[in-house]
Amino acid sequence: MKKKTIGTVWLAGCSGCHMSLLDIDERMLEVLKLADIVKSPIVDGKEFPEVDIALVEGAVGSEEHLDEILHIRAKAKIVVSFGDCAVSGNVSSMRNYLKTQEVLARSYEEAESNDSKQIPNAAEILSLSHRVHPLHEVVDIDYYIPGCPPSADTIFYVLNELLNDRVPDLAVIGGPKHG
Amino acid sequence: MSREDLKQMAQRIQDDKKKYAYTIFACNASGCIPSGSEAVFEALKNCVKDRKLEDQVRVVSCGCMGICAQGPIVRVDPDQSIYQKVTVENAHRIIDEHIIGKTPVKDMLLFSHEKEPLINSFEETFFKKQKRVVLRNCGRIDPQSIDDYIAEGGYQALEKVLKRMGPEEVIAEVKHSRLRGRGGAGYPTGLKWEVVYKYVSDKKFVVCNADEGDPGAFMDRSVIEGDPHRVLEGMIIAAYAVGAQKGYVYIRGEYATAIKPLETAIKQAKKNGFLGETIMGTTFKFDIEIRIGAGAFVCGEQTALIASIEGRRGTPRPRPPYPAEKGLWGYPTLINNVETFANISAIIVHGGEWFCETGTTKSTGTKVFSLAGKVKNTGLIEVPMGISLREIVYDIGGGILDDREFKAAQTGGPSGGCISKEYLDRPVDYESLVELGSIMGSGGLIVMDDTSDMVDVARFFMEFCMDESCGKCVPCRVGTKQMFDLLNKIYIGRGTMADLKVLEELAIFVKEASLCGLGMSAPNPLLSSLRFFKEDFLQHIQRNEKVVKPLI
Amino acid sequence: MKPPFPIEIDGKVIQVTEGQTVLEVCQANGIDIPVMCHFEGLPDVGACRLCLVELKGVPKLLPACTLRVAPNQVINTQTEKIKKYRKMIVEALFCERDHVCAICVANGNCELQDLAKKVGVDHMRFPDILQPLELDASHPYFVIDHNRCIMCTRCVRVCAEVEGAHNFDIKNRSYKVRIISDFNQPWGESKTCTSCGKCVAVCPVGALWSKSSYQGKIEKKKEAICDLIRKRKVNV
Amino acid sequence: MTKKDNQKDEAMQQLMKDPRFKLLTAVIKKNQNQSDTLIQILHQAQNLFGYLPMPVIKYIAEALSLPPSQVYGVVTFYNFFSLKQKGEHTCLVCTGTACYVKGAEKILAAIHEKYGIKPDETTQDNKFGLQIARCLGACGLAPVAVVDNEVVSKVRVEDFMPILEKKIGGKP
Repeated sequence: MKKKTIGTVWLAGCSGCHMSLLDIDERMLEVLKLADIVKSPIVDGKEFPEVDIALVEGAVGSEEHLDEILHIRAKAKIVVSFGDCAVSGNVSSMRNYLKTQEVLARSYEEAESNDSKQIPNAAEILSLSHRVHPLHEVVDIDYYIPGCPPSADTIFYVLNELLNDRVPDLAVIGGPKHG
Repeated sequence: MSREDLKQMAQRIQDDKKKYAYTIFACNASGCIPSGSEAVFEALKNCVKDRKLEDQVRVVSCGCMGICAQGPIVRVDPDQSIYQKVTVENAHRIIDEHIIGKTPVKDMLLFSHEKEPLINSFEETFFKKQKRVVLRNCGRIDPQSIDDYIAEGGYQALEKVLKRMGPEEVIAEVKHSRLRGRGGAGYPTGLKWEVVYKYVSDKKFVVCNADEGDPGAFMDRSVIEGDPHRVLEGMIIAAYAVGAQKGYVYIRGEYATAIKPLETAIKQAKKNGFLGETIMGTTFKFDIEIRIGAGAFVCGEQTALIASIEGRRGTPRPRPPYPAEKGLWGYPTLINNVETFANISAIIVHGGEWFCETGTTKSTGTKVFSLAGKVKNTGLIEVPMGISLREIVYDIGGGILDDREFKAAQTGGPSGGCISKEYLDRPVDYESLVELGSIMGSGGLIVMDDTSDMVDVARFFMEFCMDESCGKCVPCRVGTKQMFDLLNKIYIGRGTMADLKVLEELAIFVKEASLCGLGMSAPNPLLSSLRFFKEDFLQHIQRNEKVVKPLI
Repeated sequence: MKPPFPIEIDGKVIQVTEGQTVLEVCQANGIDIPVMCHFEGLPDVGACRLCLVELKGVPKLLPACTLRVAPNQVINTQTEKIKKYRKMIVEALFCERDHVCAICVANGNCELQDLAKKVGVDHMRFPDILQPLELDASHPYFVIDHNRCIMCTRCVRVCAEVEGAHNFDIKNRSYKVRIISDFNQPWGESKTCTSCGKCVAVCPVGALWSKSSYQGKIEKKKEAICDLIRKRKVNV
Repeated sequence: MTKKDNQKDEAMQQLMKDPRFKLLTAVIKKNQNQSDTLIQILHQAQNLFGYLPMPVIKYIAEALSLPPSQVYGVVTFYNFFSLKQKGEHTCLVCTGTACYVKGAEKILAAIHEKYGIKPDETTQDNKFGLQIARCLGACGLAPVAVVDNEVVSKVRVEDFMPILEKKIGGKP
């Protein structure tokens, strides 16, 4: 069997899902037998390349995220919505109930911990969209791994199935657990 | 009171009326009131007084004659001349020219039953294909006068039932007529009565459902406004048949113009011994109370209606148990619609066999429709079951306004569907309409022309159902909101094919998983629009084709 | 005691007695039917539609919680259609209000979360309705967060039927329905609430909790309430 | 008793001095304080007061021995009952199917443009309130509106707005 390629990315998320990915510990070696991780925030690499499997953490919360997920969808054979933010918006989407400016003001101007009392305004900083969307509202998704974060066992199960050309079924490991 | 007494009474009242050379019927139903009919009625009365004709001319404020768009309508009997758009200014001409001068006022005539002058072909069209059973007295008697009703043979059915028929015979006769519930679902009325009759209970109730909540429907109101005693008589007969002691009329709060005549009618019926302790001298007792609804479409649903009469939030509960077993305060309860009750006296008097002569095998009798929307002759009509939509729209309705193209006919209101022009020749009966994804409903019939956007229409009805959902069960509460949001998204041009798919899936889910009739039928307008007018949806979506995925 | 008679559920013949609900029969015979608005001992309302079953000869689906057994019934509880609708109901509940498991007091101890797991909802296809709602912390001991409420009305029923206080009821209709306290007042100002905490105990999700609990650490004493109702019925 | 309770009692005291209060008690008495007549009593109360002020609701709940939340739940369930005072002048636009098909939306849009209010809203000076009805049952005359209890039928936007202005005066 030809060795597969995996790419991972985080959008509007906290990187917790990636931490949980690292928690698969020594089982990472089994994954690496079957696939190379060619792009990830935890390895190096610039543009998202063509991959067999893309694990996408986080929701779509800015124009840049939108561009990125569209790009990934075009490059990846399988897109996995990875973690609650990607699956349902989760904490990232809680600002949907508020106006973007209110959120920024509370975080930067009113927050006691911020001495500058200024909303940062540099070109390289992401521009927040007024609504946060889970991934499937923006592109077609092949598989979902809910969880905040998903457990390492769940992540390994799904990866292992996909790498062995099987269809993962979360019911086998007790069903999809949100939160 | 015996049969002879009643007949004599009818004769006496008729004789009384004969002393008048003319009777002027001024329509004062809610279709004509907005056109100023109340003032016209006063003007006519004053004019008769002025000309000192009170002994010869009787001016009657009456119920709907059906031709609402041409109102205010005034009819002069015995000539049967119908005047349209009568105003306070020209009302005197009817007295001066027609009654004193003996020449009908040609330029005000809608049409005349005398062969000439036939001003237009109204007679040949609007009335020719109608058959009036329920509306027989509507516009022909003074609804505030029990004498008028008795003179037309009223309460003779009740007399027959009380004196010469047992409850089982009454039920057999109704079963024989194959009358089906006129409220929408079309459940056989006789069977319903039989079920309530068979439950043994020391208390039973009869409820008349006059919570006509469909937007675009005003049949029940017109019947109550125009001939309230007919409805009461039907209820009293039903009470006798099922063994009930107490009845309620649950009527919309918006129907102030119908509540009044109904109150008067109940008072009169009590005074004349048709309601109360010893009805018509027998041991049968029955009383009717009015309960005024407060604006909730869902209260047309039987179990919600019961909750509302009991003074609670009008939320339905799962059936079984059916109201026939456990209804008001847990007692067996018969609930029928206004029009259903209004059919009863005719069935008793003429027999079930006679009733079956009209209509189709499975849908017997007539149906009252309120014809509205983009047709020339809007108004209240009563047609034999099985008539084609084309006959209703083109013959009775006179065709589409401005001679535009017919696009759809909507029946059954928010629970029904839109029927496209391919099916104009299908008969209008319970089964055919269901086949076409619509329902008979209570009888609203709205005609749409080619300027109507069916996505907008579907959205309109979905918004209605969403607002009117009682919020109890999950599929209806959340599903109607989701479907409305999706329809809105498609309507404003941001929808995708994926949205359309989810929309269809949701529609079937809400239809099958909801608790009550409201939820089960809420997707009907959408599903029928998707079935017959998918093009309209695709057009909206294609506008969005270039955008990959929507909105950030 | 009335004589038992047989009915068929999922191909199995089961002996039942008059007066039992189909749900009771299923629960006693190890047939798993998900429930949400049902709570043992409280009057059933048939509102959540999760326990819908197919009864042969009846075109519509019926809720097992209010369906009484009758001779010759043939019932199916696990058809593809029913499974699909169960999933859709859970999806509908998730998108109706703001259900963020990660920050919820009931995380890990939530009937909605468990239900998603059980029926296999891995994502919600419908967009969030996005209705920002209030959190009422005016009561000295308890909090009600309407954002997490799924309108199962268990609290309304337990308060009215078991405690007898009838502090809670429902206002409005359609998707705008909300649990209210007295005249739509802050809970802390209620004149009828006895602070008994039964509502908190029966809440399936994290909408009602006591102020001593925090994320993922809610304590629900459902069994205690079931027990209480059972004992009372015996005494009556 | 807290300060808030006192204020509430004042509202109740105020109500008891209102001449309409006597009529309300008579209505309740006529219905023999039966809890199932709640909706009928609310109807009468709204006829008397024009809307349902909180003290009135509280009084009714007490008189019928009903739980407060249940009464409030009923009031908010039905469209007919209003917790808010309606405007001095009112305009009720029918949005039933026939009226919708014949352009009721246009009238609502015109009113919004001129007075800045949407259905169920009242202008800031409380002079003019806009409502919608699901169907007035005058479908033969669609579209229909009711301005201060007077029915205007077959309304066209261009004819209707002057009628409305005449009734309630120009821009508030």
